[in-house]
Amino acid sequence: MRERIASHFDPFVIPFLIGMAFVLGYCLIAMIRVIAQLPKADRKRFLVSLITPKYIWINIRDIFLNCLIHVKLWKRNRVLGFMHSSIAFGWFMIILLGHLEVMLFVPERIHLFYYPIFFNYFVAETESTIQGSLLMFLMDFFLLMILSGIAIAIIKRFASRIVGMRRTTRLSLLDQVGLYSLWAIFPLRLLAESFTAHISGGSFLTIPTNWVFRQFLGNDLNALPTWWAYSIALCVFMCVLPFTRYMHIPAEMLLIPMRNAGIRIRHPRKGFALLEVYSCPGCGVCIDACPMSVRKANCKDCTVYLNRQLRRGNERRIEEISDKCLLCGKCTAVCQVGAQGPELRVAQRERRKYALSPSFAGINVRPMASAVVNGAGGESGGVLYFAGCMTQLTPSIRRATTSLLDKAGVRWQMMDPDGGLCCGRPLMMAGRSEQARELIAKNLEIIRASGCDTLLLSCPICYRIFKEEYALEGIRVVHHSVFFQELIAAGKLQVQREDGLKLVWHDPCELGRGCGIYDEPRAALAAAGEVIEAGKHHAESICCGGSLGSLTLSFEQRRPMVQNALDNLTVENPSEIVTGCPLCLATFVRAADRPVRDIAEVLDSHS
Amino acid sequence: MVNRTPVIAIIGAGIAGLEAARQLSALGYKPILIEKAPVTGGHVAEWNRLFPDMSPAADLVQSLEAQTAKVRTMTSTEILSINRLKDGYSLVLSDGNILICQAVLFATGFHLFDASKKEEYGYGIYERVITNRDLEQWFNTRHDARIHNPKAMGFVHCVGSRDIKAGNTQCSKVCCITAIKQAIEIKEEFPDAEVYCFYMDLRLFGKKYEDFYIKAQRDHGIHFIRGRVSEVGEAIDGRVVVKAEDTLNGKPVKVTLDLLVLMAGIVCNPDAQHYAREIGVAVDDDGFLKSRDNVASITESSRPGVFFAGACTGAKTVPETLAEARSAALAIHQYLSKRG
Amino acid sequence: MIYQGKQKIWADYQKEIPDNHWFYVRSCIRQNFFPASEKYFLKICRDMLGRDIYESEHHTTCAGIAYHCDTIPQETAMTVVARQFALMTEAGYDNLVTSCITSFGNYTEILETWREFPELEARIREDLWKACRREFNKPKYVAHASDLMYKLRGEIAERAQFQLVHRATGEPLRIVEHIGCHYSKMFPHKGVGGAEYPCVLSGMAEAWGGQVIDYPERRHCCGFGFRQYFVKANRGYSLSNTHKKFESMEPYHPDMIITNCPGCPYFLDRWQYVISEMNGKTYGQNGYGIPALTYEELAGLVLGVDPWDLGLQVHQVAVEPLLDKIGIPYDPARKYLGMDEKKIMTPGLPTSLKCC
Amino acid sequence: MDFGFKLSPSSAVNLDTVDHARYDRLVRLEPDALTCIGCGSCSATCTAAPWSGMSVRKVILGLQRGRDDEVDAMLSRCMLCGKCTMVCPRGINTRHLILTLCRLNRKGEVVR
Repeated sequence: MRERIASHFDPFVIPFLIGMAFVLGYCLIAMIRVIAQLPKADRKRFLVSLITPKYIWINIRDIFLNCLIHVKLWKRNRVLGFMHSSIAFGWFMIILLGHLEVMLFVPERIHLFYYPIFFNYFVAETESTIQGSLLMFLMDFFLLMILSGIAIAIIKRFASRIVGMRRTTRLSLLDQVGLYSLWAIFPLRLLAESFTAHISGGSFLTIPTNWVFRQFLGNDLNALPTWWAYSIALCVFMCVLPFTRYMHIPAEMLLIPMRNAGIRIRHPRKGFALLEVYSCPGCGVCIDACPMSVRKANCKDCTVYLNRQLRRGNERRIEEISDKCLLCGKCTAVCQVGAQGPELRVAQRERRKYALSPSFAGINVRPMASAVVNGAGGESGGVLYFAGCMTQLTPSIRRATTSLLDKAGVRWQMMDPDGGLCCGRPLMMAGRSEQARELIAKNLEIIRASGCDTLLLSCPICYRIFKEEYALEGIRVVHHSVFFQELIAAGKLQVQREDGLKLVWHDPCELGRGCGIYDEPRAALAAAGEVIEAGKHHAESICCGGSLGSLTLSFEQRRPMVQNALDNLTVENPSEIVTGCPLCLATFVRAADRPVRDIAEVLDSHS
Repeated sequence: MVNRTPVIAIIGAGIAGLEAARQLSALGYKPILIEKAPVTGGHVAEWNRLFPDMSPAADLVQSLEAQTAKVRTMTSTEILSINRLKDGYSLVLSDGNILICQAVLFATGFHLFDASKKEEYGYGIYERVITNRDLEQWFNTRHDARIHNPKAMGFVHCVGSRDIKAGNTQCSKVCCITAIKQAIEIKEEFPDAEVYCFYMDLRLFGKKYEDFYIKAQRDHGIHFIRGRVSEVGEAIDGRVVVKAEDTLNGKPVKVTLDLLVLMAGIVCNPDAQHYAREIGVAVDDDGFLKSRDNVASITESSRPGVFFAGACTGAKTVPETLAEARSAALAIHQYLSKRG
Repeated sequence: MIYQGKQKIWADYQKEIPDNHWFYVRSCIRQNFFPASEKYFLKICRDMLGRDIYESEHHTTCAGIAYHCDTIPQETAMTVVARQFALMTEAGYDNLVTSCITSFGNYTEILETWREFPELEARIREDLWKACRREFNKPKYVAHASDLMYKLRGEIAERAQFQLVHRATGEPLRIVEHIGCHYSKMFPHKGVGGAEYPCVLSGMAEAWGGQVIDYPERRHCCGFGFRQYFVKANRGYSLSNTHKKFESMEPYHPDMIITNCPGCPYFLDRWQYVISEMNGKTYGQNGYGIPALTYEELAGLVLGVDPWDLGLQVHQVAVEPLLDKIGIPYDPARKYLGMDEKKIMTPGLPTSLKCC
Repeated sequence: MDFGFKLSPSSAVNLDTVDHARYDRLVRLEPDALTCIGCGSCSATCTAAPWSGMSVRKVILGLQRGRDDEVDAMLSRCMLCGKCTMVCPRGINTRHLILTLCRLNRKGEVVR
């Protein structure tokens, strides 16, 4: 063990120091900015969470699992998982071990930032001690791990299909600089350590390479340029990092505790939204996931590109991407960092200025309210069934639902027998939440007047907003699929199972990903027939393509999306497609090659 | 009669007459085409392009003429009278000949409604009011002083059609699509012109007609106003002021136009009515010749040996007319074969 | 405008107008509006052109106004008209000539209705007999007085003292003709020249040297419209109609308007004043209005009758500029003298509309 | 002078002078609007129609006829429920058309 450089310094560390100073400074300022941009209540909440022991533990665990190990990615794609975790975790370990070495061998140099990074240049270590050989072994081990990850990354870049990705993002120029410098860092480190191994020691990787190099480059002077190159590669990477997708590395470490603290997007461009944008690693998993991507032209409208355009401030494209999206939430479901594509888009829509804003304050709901009061006949409790706008275009759902309610002997009445007001969710999706609130207030008046204890919805679009935005304390808001499942389970509804009936359940976006309801409809359907799964299902189900979320997609543009969703549903050749959303139903019916029915219709015809 | 080739007189050498002559020749007969005008081809010969493929009308006429080159065709020949014989008909022709025939095919076509009868539209009074035929001829000749870089133009549908006051309650069938075709052609020629179509109903029943309509709306921004033009006046600069009710809006509209095209409807050729009466063939209450049956035997009259093809029984499109001509040829063949 | 096209239409709409022997029925309102018109119609026909025109002091309204105001059923109007026919029959005439356009329309409409529904005619005959023990023959010819004047236009032209030309320039005067709605809009074949391009007035104007101008709103109603004027709440509607016509004819700078209906000259004349008071707009030259004359007044002027004898002083719009244009002499001092040569009152002057 | 009655404005739409700047802008942004055939499906299904008279058909037509006040009154009652888009036989994205219109001022400019 000896220090090789008496001055403990060599000029080649300067690039690294510049890069390090820049990136740390940048991230610090960015972090302060993001936190400062949060609304006051959110900021307080976040800062409190940082010192709450429960959150500290969750945050550390999440950061470790997500940022270093990439657990989500492992679940999704092992090759990609390995690639990412080998680089992230390997690099983390190398840095950690570097510090360990410094602390163990030259604790007096711990204040020098560059010492742990360039340890082998400054300190010659002997492998004869167990301590030393173990550390050197681990160093080589993690370096090899990183290099294997880098190798996969290179393969992925040129042939993404090999690693199981149909499409990957197209990189901007700076992203390319970042990428190539990142690729360069570790081979250069290997070279540097290899050239230095016969002096400073090495292990199973560096010693053989050292030996190979010495056969034809037998000059110690070769070592210094490689250390320079290694340092410069680090410098380049760190200097471009804030301007590339690699910004997700520091951003995500802030995003995780913020999300754990329950912070939501409040401003389209500031605070949490800004952090989410920077947390996007640009991996492009959302491209394949996005239902719009069946049209090649729409690949550029996925969340990864929204984040990129938000960084660039390209307003035209931001608007285009924000308005086109179906808001199905699939990108969030597959996203490694959990970027909320739909919420981010709705926030952009919210920001829009209008010359004319609707107003519903003048609607007189008294006739509708008194109708439900009369309908209740002086009794409180009972079910109030709100069919909603879309169900009026699919009267079969309403008929089946009311028929089932009668069969189960439930006391019920319609909230909108002759059409009612819209629930407000479509306005919310269009970014007009202020106007939606006016409708919410009006609908609340009617619901409260009815004295019901359960509000039944056959439309997941309505269901979601009634659940999330309506102040309905004391009233249970339930989707009909759940309600009927309970009635079946309680034996109040007798459903005959039909042999040979193969039903596939289409998870409507608003019901599944939106409200987390996956199992009840399947359980209810199982009473009527055999439930089989679609190619992609549960959180990864594919939007029907009819979503109200998209503002701009035309009927023609949606057609291939509908077909793709249907293809996914019919993988196992079901005899019938079943859904729980009138909009999905209306969308599928037009294009399906087999019967499509609402869950209520299926249950009604089997009871 | 036996062993002698029967004589078939075809009255009118428009596309119906030519096509029937072609088919009858192919069946081994020697039909005789009698045409009042100096040339064959009828109305279609005066038209420029045909919907829905925008194929040149001249191509169709020339092809039919080429295929009937060997058929005896008497142009500039009028029928002075037509008489019934024991087993045929005799036609007294304006060239002094008398033609004895075993079968007569009415391919007399239609007359374009005289747009000046709709006085409120001012055809023949206002310089800038023309008819569909005038416009079609302009497409052919590009020679009409009235059509000079119009900034605003209008088409009035149903001029003399579906109009009890004009004596024709029938739909002329082809005007809607013709108006849209002509409006598109005008827009292609003068892209900056505002073009308005005033219609009562749009009857775009045929193959690809609706595509024309969508194209007119979407690609050319042609304005369709549901409402019949009530009156046309002349402004001080010679342009025409058109008034109508925009019935979908429930409000009267007024617009000043550089050119107004009247979509003159289709009425029966009065000569055909005259000949029909001479030999006791019924004229229907719509003014067209009456078929034996409007469903199953539209090409046959109530008289043996008298057949119909094309617009003499009602407004027809070109493909319908051609199909009917073929059908009539077959009906004549069956009739003559049965007679032996 | 293709003149030959109009001529072609005129050829289609010529009606037979007997030359002589007419039973004349007056208008209810014209005598109040333009009292000299009917007088001069008779004077010109009888005294100047030597025609036999009979007038009965027993005749009443034709009930057309009440009918068009929806205050009486048509059967009532028919019975009143039947009495008129009875008077004509009793006087030994077959030809009925009416001074009023609405009467003309009313008579024509009733005769056409009887033609379609003979049982109705029988009932009216019975009703008339019950009511006043009278019987009638239907007239052989029904004409409006302007039809007769149209028929006589050539004779008048021969006797004309003045031509409808601008004396200074020799240019024909630019004349707007306005036909009463009930003249031929209901039955185009009953009007000379039909409904679209009636030539009853334009024929006179052209025969007497003028030039008729055709403007987009030429067909439009003067705005009277009975109920629209009689009910004050609707009067703005009446005015707006007239306004529309003036706006449409304005660019043509007409020298005068001639009409053949009782209401039209009145509204085309008086509303010019009202419009000028409302929005300060005048339509004639130099702040004057456009004189709106009856065809009888015009015939009188052409024949050299003194303008004040023709009653032109009762027009709201001053006629002096027009008289000057044609070169008709007049004595300004006599304008407001009565028949007895004593001064009748002089009207107050409008705010905007220039009057002499 | 007060006559007790006034000149009433013409109810006729003069297409020569009508201001359709907003419509022109709309059809540039939403060319599908041109293909409206006035069938009224949108109005018939409209959630807001029963109590507000909202009708996309009338909106499209009203813009062409310069009836902006009526158009705005109707637009300000739309709940964006999307039923009209579902039923339009010409496949017009009526929902986005409404949103686009709400962004245009009377002169047809997109408000920023």
